[in-house]
Amino acid sequence: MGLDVAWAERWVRRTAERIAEAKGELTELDRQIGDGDHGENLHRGFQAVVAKLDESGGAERTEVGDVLMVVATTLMSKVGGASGPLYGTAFLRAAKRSARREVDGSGVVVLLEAALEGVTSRGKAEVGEKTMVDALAPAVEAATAASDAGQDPAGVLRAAAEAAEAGAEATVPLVATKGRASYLGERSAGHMDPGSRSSAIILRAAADTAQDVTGTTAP
Amino acid sequence: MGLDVAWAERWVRRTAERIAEAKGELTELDRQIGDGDHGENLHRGFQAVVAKLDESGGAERTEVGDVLMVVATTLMSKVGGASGPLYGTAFLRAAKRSARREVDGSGVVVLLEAALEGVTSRGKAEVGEKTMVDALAPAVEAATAASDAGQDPAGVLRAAAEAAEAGAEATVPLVATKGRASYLGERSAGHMDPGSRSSAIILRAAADTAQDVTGTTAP
Amino acid sequence: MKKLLDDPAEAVVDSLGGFGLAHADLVTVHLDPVHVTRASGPVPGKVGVVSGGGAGHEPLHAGFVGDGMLDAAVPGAVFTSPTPDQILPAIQASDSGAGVLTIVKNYTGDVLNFETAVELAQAEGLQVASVLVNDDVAVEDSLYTAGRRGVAGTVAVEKIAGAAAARGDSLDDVAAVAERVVRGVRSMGVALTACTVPHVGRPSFDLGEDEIEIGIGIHGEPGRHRIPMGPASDITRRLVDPVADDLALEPGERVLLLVNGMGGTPLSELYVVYGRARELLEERAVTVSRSLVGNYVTSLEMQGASVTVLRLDDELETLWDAPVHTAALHW
Amino acid sequence: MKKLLDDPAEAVVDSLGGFGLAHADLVTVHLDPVHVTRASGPVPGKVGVVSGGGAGHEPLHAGFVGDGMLDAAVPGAVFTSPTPDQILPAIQASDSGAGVLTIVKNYTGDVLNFETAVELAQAEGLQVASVLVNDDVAVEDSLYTAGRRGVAGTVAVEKIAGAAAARGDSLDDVAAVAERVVRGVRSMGVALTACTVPHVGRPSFDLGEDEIEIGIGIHGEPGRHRIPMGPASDITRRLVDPVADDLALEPGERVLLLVNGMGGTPLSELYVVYGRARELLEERAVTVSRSLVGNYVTSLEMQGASVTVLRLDDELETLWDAPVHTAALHW
Ligand SMILES: Nc1ncnc2c1ncn2[C@@H]1O[C@H](COP(=O)(O)OP(=O)(O)O)[C@@H](O)[C@H]1O
Ligand SMILES: Nc1ncnc2c1ncn2[C@@H]1O[C@H](COP(=O)(O)OP(=O)(O)O)[C@@H](O)[C@H]1O
Ligand SMILES: [Mg+2]
Ligand SMILES: [Mg+2]
Ligand SMILES: [Mg+2]
Ligand SMILES: [Mg+2]
Repeated sequence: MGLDVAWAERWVRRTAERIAEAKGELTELDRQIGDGDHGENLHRGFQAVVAKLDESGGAERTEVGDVLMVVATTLMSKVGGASGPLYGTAFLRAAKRSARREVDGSGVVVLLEAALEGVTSRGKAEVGEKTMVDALAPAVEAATAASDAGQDPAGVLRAAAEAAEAGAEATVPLVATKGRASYLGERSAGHMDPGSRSSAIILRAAADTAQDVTGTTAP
Repeated sequence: MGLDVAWAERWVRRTAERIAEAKGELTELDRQIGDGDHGENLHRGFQAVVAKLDESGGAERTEVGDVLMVVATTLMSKVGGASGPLYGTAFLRAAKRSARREVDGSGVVVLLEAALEGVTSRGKAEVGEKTMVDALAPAVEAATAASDAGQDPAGVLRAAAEAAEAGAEATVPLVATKGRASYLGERSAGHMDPGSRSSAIILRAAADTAQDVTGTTAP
Repeated sequence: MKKLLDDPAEAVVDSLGGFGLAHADLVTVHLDPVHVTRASGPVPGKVGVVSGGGAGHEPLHAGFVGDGMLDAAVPGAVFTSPTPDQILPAIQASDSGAGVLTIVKNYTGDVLNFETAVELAQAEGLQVASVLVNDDVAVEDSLYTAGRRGVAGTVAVEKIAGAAAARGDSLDDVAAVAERVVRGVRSMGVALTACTVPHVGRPSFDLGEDEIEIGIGIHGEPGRHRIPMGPASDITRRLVDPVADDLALEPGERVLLLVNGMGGTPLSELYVVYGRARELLEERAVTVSRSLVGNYVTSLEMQGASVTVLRLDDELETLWDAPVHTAALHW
Repeated sequence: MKKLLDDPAEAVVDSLGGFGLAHADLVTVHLDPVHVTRASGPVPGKVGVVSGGGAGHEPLHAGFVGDGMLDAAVPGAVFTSPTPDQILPAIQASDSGAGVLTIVKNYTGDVLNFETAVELAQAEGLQVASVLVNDDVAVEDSLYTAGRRGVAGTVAVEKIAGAAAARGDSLDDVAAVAERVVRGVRSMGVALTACTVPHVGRPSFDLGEDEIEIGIGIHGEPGRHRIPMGPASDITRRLVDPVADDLALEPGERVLLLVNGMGGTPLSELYVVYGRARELLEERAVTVSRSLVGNYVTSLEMQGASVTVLRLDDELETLWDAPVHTAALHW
């Protein structure tokens, strides 16, 4: 069973809730090696996304990409900072690659690949530079493997979320060479990158809502 | 036995030492109900007095008033704040009334009266307004009584010092109506006035040096 | 205590040294005794305007030496009024024959030391007048205090007296307009944190994490009362109301509104207070026709602000608008 | 956390509201989306100059909007770069047909958001050039960082680019002189205390009572290393030496020396640092021919300072001296 526009909207609303819960955690991570605004930035952005979804009603949105486009433009205009344009571009590219009514397992992979490509094309970060790329790149890899193994969309997203969470954890020992944390040099080691953590949260919300929607039980 | 210029110089040097020791205490008192500079102000002033005495040598000073005049002009030009002109005028008036080689018991009273009159003529404070007047006025009274009772200069000064110390203690419950502490209104009660405390220190130094010089033993 | 200083005992002189180098076109810094004069010397025929007081309130007063404001400033030790031997040469250097006005904040120490200096200058044959600034409504002007203190309203007195002198007014006229400013200006301040005098090394008072002091002066002395921290709107009301009430502002009047930082509060917060204060004045149908927002009369690194209101009329507006060219005020 | 604010989430807007009222003669504050333009609109034939970045650095950037400096400023949330939908109208409002220069501090967020806005403006047919300020020598400009940060040197870039635009230079020429300032300006900062972002409510880093951070940025981020507190002379040397070395200053050169406060340090201390910095430059036989001392590029209420040195020549001196008429810089 594929993922449709209803899933996309539930995903985004769930993300807004999860970011609201994690606001303090993200802020604290960013306080350690950045400027302490990542939680507030994303919270402001996703609250605005929810408001936009509420006010426009769902009638005119029929494709998964329609929802992701609202996310893209709203994050772009409400978040600011580094994460605003990066997530904005990620959702923009993902929206363009999901202009369809249903997304299956390999469609999820295409969507995630587009998102990752959006982030790297704007931010020029590679794996290992202690950024959200360190969550998103392994997520794409794991999603590809899960899809190749014939998993359904919920399974593919679960694999992606797990890999993103592991990827975020794995940023702890890294020395940042992109973004604000790079200013700290060696002192950036020993802390998790806030953007990799928020990426994992977003993907976990995607997996959880996919499971709710498709009724698949965890393996 | 009367008090001469040597006593005056020892008194002033002893005062400088005592003020140096009490600097922190005076500063703390002034921090409570003023602006926290009284210790530093007087320390700066009396260090300058000692420097002035050192540099000019004692040869040209023959009368008690000569030493007190050095104190007056130096305090006036080095202390600033409220206490600079007040103590400056006190020593100036005292200097003028002690233009002699020896000061006996009643001469001490004259000297102290002149000092008090200097303070009140400049500062317009009366007893009970929580200022140095609350130390100096009882000191003059006690000195007068001791002199009338036939005490020697050291005895007269000891009476003055004791009364000044008691007077300083007695400022604790008062509500200030002159000087910076008056800005606090009722909140000035419960703290000793720093100027009354420094007055007591100066008079105690006078009594102690008088005793050293005249060899009188405490009663 | 962490301060960008070398020897705390030399803080005032070290700071003045840097100030003199940075503004050599405007001022000359003299170190023995300490005072600051205009680099260009007294202006022939112009009344001299001199002020001074304890250091720690920078840019007051040295930052206001220059065309259209002060001819000389006399800084004492931190929070300690200067001595007559400093004030006298400042008066002398500012006299071009037309006389000198001294502007003194109403503190016992400043009053006594300036009084002595003025007497000495007069004894030399100089014409000297004095005006006492006492704008702080936190202190009642009664028999039971040393009188209201001089705080941020001093900037208005110095600016306007300086402008009157610059346009060629006589000593009597400069003194009269300065008196008029004093009668029309009131201030009230709040502290969020205490400040630390360098040679003391500890905060001037102890304030809880959720407390503020209302009615503070500019010497780190505690205020009139302590209240729990609240939103800027509430705090601003506690500053504006007593000021406006004391001035008995009537609907239709116009005023200068000065929101002054105590030294450690960011400019962004001062503008929040300014916006609130302006609303409150407008609720009284009072027009804010002139404004100044910034750190002008500070208390070292204290966090907090004060609100100053000056009743304006055409003449005072003209004098306020007149050109001024100093380190801290410039238009 | 004690701040003179109402709702922390509205801090930027509340502060801009007050700012707009206090300086209505100079600026117009727009709230949807947030940006600040010159009250008088674009000057016909003049290149527009626009800058922006996170709030919390006041008076940067809005305090520099006015004759001879910026045509518009775009403040983001505190320490967060503004978004393209804010930047675009600021660019549009500054264009009189002669094109617009955007001055961007080198942070990933600012770069990405300005890039997008500039693309959008160019798509509308506007001529837009950009210059990236990266004066902070605390950060190495290498493959292993996001490049040097833009800090207090931004004031010099904005002043001089604004002056070049005001004298009628073409967009290419304004961009070229701005680039020349960027190449010749370097800064280094120190924090004595952290700052507290309003919506965070806790200090941005934890610093012991006897420790300071050397090589801080202007966003409350920790510095390059932590050292014990010391006298101003030692601290100043740690700021001046890397700046002068990085610029490879030669004996006989002349420079602008800017000592910038981080927001919570009293002016008196900044002048102490200025005096020491000047001595150190003079030891290198470098002449300080222009100076600026004050709080210009701040980090909320942080205590600390930065030293900025700009290599000068006749043209840059002339442009620096050119009249400027803004809320925060005025001559
Ligand atoms: N060049 C980059 N490429 C990818 N991600 C980046 C890059 N720069 C920063 N990031 C991500 O952005 C996060 C910080 O976002 P945020 O705090 O919202 O913005 P800012 O750094 O402007 O304050 C970092 O944790 C990191 O994951
Ligand atoms: N009008 C006055 N008459 C007598 N003594 C006064 C008067 N005003 C202040 N004092 C004394 O001066 C003391 C404060 O001196 P000091 O701290 O050196 O000066 P300042 O108050 O200017 O900081 C007070 O404790 C008080 O005893
Ligand atoms: Mg951040
Ligand atoms: Mg005192
Ligand atoms: Mg004092
Ligand atoms: Mg940020």
